[in-house]
Amino acid sequence: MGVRKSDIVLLDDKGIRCDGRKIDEPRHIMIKAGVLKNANGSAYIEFGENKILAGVFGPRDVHPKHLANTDRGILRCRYHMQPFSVGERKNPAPSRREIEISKVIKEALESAVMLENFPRTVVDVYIEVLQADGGSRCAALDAAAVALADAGIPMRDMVSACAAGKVADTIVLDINNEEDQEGQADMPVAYMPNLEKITLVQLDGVLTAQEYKKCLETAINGCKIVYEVQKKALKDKFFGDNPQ
Amino acid sequence: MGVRKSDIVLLDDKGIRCDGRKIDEPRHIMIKAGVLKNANGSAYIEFGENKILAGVFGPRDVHPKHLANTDRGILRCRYHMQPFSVGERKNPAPSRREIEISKVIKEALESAVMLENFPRTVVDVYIEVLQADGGSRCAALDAAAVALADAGIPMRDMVSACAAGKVADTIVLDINNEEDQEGQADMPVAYMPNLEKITLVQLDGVLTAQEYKKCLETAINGCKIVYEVQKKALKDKFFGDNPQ
Amino acid sequence: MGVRKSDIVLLDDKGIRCDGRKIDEPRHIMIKAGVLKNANGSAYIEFGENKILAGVFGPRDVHPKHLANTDRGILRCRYHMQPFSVGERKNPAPSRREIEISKVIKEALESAVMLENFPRTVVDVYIEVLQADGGSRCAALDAAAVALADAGIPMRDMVSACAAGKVADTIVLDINNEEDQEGQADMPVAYMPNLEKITLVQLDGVLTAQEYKKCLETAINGCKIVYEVQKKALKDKFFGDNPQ
Amino acid sequence: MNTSIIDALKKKKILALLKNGQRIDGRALDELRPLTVDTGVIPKAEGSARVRLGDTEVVCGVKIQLDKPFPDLGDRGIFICTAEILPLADPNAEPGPPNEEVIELARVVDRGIRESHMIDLTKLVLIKDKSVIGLFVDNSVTDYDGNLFDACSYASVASVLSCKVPKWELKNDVPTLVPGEVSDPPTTTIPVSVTMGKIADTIIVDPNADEWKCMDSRITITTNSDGNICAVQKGGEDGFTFDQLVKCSEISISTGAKIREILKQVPGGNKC
Amino acid sequence: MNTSIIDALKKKKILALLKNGQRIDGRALDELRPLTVDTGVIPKAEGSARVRLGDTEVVCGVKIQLDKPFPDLGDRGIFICTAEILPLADPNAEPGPPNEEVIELARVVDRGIRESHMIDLTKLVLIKDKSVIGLFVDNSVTDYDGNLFDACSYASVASVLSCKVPKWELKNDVPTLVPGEVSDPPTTTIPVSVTMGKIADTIIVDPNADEWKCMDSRITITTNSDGNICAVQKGGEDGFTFDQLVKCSEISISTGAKIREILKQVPGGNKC
Amino acid sequence: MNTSIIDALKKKKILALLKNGQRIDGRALDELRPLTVDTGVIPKAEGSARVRLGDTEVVCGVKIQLDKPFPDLGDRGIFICTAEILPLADPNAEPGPPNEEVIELARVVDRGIRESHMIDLTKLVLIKDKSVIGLFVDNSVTDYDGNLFDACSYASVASVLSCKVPKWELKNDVPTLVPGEVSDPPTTTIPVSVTMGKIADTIIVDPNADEWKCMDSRITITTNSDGNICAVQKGGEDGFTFDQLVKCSEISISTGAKIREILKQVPGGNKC
Repeated sequence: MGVRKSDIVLLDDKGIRCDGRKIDEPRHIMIKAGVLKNANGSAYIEFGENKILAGVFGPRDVHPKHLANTDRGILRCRYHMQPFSVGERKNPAPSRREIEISKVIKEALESAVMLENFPRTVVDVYIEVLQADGGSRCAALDAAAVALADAGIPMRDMVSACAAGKVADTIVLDINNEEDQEGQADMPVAYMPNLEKITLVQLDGVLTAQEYKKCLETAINGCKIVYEVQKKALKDKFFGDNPQ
Repeated sequence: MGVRKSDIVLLDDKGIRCDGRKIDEPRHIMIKAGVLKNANGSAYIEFGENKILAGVFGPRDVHPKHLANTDRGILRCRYHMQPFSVGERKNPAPSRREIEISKVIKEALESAVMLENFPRTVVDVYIEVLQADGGSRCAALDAAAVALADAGIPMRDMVSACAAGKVADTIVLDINNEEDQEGQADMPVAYMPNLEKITLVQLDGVLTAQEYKKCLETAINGCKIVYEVQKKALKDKFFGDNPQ
Repeated sequence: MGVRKSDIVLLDDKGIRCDGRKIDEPRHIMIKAGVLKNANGSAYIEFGENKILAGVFGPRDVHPKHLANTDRGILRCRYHMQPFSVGERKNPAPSRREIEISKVIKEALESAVMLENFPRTVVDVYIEVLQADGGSRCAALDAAAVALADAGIPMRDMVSACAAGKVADTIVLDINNEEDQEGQADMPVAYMPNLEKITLVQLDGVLTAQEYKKCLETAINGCKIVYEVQKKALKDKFFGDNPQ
Repeated sequence: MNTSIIDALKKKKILALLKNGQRIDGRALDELRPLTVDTGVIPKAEGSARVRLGDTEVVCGVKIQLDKPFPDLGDRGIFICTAEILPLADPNAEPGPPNEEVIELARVVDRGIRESHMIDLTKLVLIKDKSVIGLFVDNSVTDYDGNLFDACSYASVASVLSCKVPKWELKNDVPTLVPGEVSDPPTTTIPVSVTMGKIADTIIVDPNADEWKCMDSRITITTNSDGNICAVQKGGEDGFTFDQLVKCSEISISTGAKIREILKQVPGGNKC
Repeated sequence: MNTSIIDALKKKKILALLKNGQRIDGRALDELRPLTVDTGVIPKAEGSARVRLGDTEVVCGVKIQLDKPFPDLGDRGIFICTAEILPLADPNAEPGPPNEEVIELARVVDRGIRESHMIDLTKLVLIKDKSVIGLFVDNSVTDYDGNLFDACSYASVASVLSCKVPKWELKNDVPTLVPGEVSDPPTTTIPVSVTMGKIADTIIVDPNADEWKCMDSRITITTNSDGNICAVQKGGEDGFTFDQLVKCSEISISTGAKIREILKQVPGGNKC
Repeated sequence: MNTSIIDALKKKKILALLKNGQRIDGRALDELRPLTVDTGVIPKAEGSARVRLGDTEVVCGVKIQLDKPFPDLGDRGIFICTAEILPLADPNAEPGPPNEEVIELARVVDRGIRESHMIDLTKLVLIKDKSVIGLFVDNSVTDYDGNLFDACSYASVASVLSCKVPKWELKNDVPTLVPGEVSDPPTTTIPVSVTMGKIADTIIVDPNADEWKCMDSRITITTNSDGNICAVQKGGEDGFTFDQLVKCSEISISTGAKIREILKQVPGGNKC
């Protein structure tokens, strides 16, 4: 966090952030479920400038077979950025960062999916970042959870993700790219809103013990806002008139 | 095509090309069958400055087994250039160009080989370019087809390959390296001379609809010339006194 | 050998080498057996500035299974250098040099291990160079042989390794890093001291036929010195009071 | 197993219909599926497009960066076109390095644009032999229903036509970005690829996924704005007769002209 | 088979003990295993340490070299931290490229140090945008008994604290090594990671290998010398409640302070 | 299965014959198979050779290019020798990255030449520390019948002896190719490797493929034009006695001298 400094006013004296948002206000979020024909379930999210597609296949047979588990299904997850999704063209081979994010997203979703219902099978979650902005792992998770539900995979709870952070010595919700570059801390959080469990939390940057608590609380509030958008996306898909 | 320009006269006013050939004249072609001891069939071709070795193994068991087809045999093909075969030393790992050429050569040979006669097996065609010149994929195909016949693999027809192209606004047979660098179009063609079918055709460079037809016809004529050389190579091997 | 020249006096007029040793004197050697908890057998060696750890697993099941041999066990060996073990940070991926050394070490140990006693299994020998100095392959072998014995693997004989070389026109025992850089020849040798068989010998640098014999004899004498240190390490482990 | 039985039944039906000149989705033999082209879908990329061709969907982005020229080609900029089938596009796609099919796809799309001289690369040189502008055109297939050659080709062409080239100025011989200033790409023609399949000696345009599985062979012919042919790629196991190849070239010229009208609607498309 | 039966029995025992607040090796819930830190174990490296945490052992070496800065970060040196589980450390470890677990391990250890700003990278610049000093911190796990996050973190911190930075001088604008001259690294704080496992809603500190296999989830929280939190990484399948996460942060602050006293004993450790 | 029964029978026969000092192909124990060396077979390469050693065949090419020197070796040119077993050479060869056998093969061939100081690399420097001439010697095995060490070694030596080094001149401190001008390579000696196998304590020279499979161990000893030993590599599972190693060195010196006469016939071979 905070390796680059510039003249941007991250928070003005009226509590307004560099992109016009209030301290506890997330960026614009739009989710659409069922956007792909081949995937068993899918979702597209725009979260700030993030544009992310998630597709789910399964439960299906595991290849190679030795990875299968006789007691329960397994979840696999791939978070992947398109070459054109970032400022400098990205090499399409998965980076160490993408491999780590794939792993934490998988672990954030695992306890929500009722894997015990379909032993010996796999559910594959493929996340493709078309355009990246601050908070892409949370946005990716939000789309992936909706895609799982869209695929009809039995779930214990939704998983909703949103980051909070510290900017100009203040805890704020959902930090954007500029705030990430020049801010003091970024804490992505994933939350099961009904089971009230945090399934992903990371932190980069320095927080006091008090700020840490505040940051967690702020992020959880953000997750609850996201949850409403996720529910709406699924309702629109299954009950709404949803001309594509 | 045509990215480099120089002072070479590609076609003089008597219709003679930069290497002294006439418009419809191929370069020197020499093919020898049965040149390797280990391979089940083999051939060596010199086609202009191309020097290419082809070796065939099979029909034999498929590894890994899941690639086998219960209905028919499969054909695999590898076109590979030696590090010393070109001007600048080539990395020995297969390039994307080599992978694509391997694929189009395989597809040019597949319908000639009676794969339905040996289900569950594979025929491996290995092509090694010792020295590369213009038209190496056609020369490679010519050697590979002779090597298949030398291996005694049942074939519906020979496959004969030769390119035509456009140089100095004229359609000519079998363009060489200089003509490839500075010419206007290159069209490699593979042809089954008895079944009268074109099993490979590619084009780089711009042709009118009329020129396209003319180019195809010219290339097919070249394939027929190559066919005679292929037949002679096999005759020399099986009936001739052929002191190596 | 001998690509760099400097002002170092490799051998003074009293027959003393650049690090104070006599012609037939090895560097300081210390071996400790049983230093790892997870490995079935292990050893740590300091040989000059070399610091090397060896760990052995097995006999155990072979993965992948098609590598198993129904007649006898197989031995696998990996010689690997830590990134920080040499002057310039080393890429942790195995280099071609490491792959070759792994192979010659494996072949130096194979005839000492009674592989016929445990068909279908594998013994894995992992060697990790923590700090490298001249003669690291011999030191690695010495540790690996002790680790095999520590694992209780039945052995026909110990394997003891030491290099000899040519420095300032003289055959000397156990050449160090400076002597390797500026000397005239380096000959690593591995020896089964009771069976009197040489199981590894390599040579870089020029020797006359006489020097070659002398060099072999000198190295074998070194191996016998090493053998005593290896025996002591195993005795200390199994019989000694050996407070770690 | 089930899949292959369904496949066999579907193939039988496709063949039966084709005997009467009919296709499984009701199209005429030389009829393209509905084609929609949206540009500017990735605002952070210098150019972008989403193309739907029936149920095949591709997102393409152009990144434009400073680069060194290739050796011996110091007097022209760089154009590189890639393609990837994302694993969410197809239950059979696997994450990982591209297989030979995907490599061929990328190279054919690249060559169709390159050989048409669509982009005048000599206009992308900042310092000869040292510093040039590179256009990196990456196609990501997001939904698969056959004929990726054409879908990726149209997406690439639309992305290039509509891209904006940043401006670099030489300051003390160092190329330096001039923020905010952009220009149109140096485009000269609109290449249009038309892919045809051959099933039991019938030629069909724009095969969908079901037809793709049944094809004996295929051919992709690319034409430029003059109606000339600038690239050909034959694929598949079976051969073509000479007459079939002539017929395919005629279909490509006529169908390509119609598709070119759609691509001309794209920002920057009316120039060529 | 046998292994998994033994594992199941061991898990049963661990769970039964934890119900009474007891651990399988007799430790208190928030008690670290014995920690020993030896530095200078690899004299040829610019810094090094061997750390034993219970039966987990890590050797870490720091190599310090001239390098080019990352683009856009031309005003700071380079710090890269890696981790590898050597195949002799664990019967289940495989030689070869790192899997996702090892990649996460390396990245978490790296971030804990990076985000604490332990090393003032701005002090490692020789020529802005061109030439900087790089610290390459490589962790090699030599014996495995769980909780590699903390063992590698302590080894890295001890290696960096005790390393000596060679001196480069500019001669005709070329950075040139000054043999024999070294300086202390520009360290500012001592980050300490504390990894906690959650088994059946009980939080335990520093899980050993047996406990690691039984954990429902885990969290690594790193604090700096001010007692502030500078990095967090949650792992494992299950979630945490808000209260559990607050409790974990308190444990990390208090336990981290004790561990920091051990690390301060390292040469160079008293500075921070 | 069948293969291994045939192999077992053949091994039995080879062992029985060797008891009487006879070999399966009728050679004497220290007799090389027929060796033919043709140079200039790849005219586009700066040097090349095709070597047949019995039914083993290797094609070798030398490419000579400008390159940067290795760090710390700025006062000498570059020599790199590789080897590859082409998949058409052997039904058991697999395309793909080299396995440990092929890596050893390439490194042993490289070392034999390098350690003999055959090429005076100090004569290949254009600008110290910056620009040197590199010789890249690539061996491609086209037919396999055992003893690739010697076949590749002879092919490499013949290619190097007969190669022509292009001329580069410094123009404004930039190395620039002078077209048409070439010179002989700076060779000083002719290294000759002799590979011997040990089967049931009998030493045989130049083992063919059948003998190769039966060997208990092998040794490759390379000598230079002075008859001195410049490289040794022992391989295979079994050990050698001291006396066997001395005997092998004597065989290598005497047999190597004969082979050197053949290599001297190569263009450029009479110089050394």
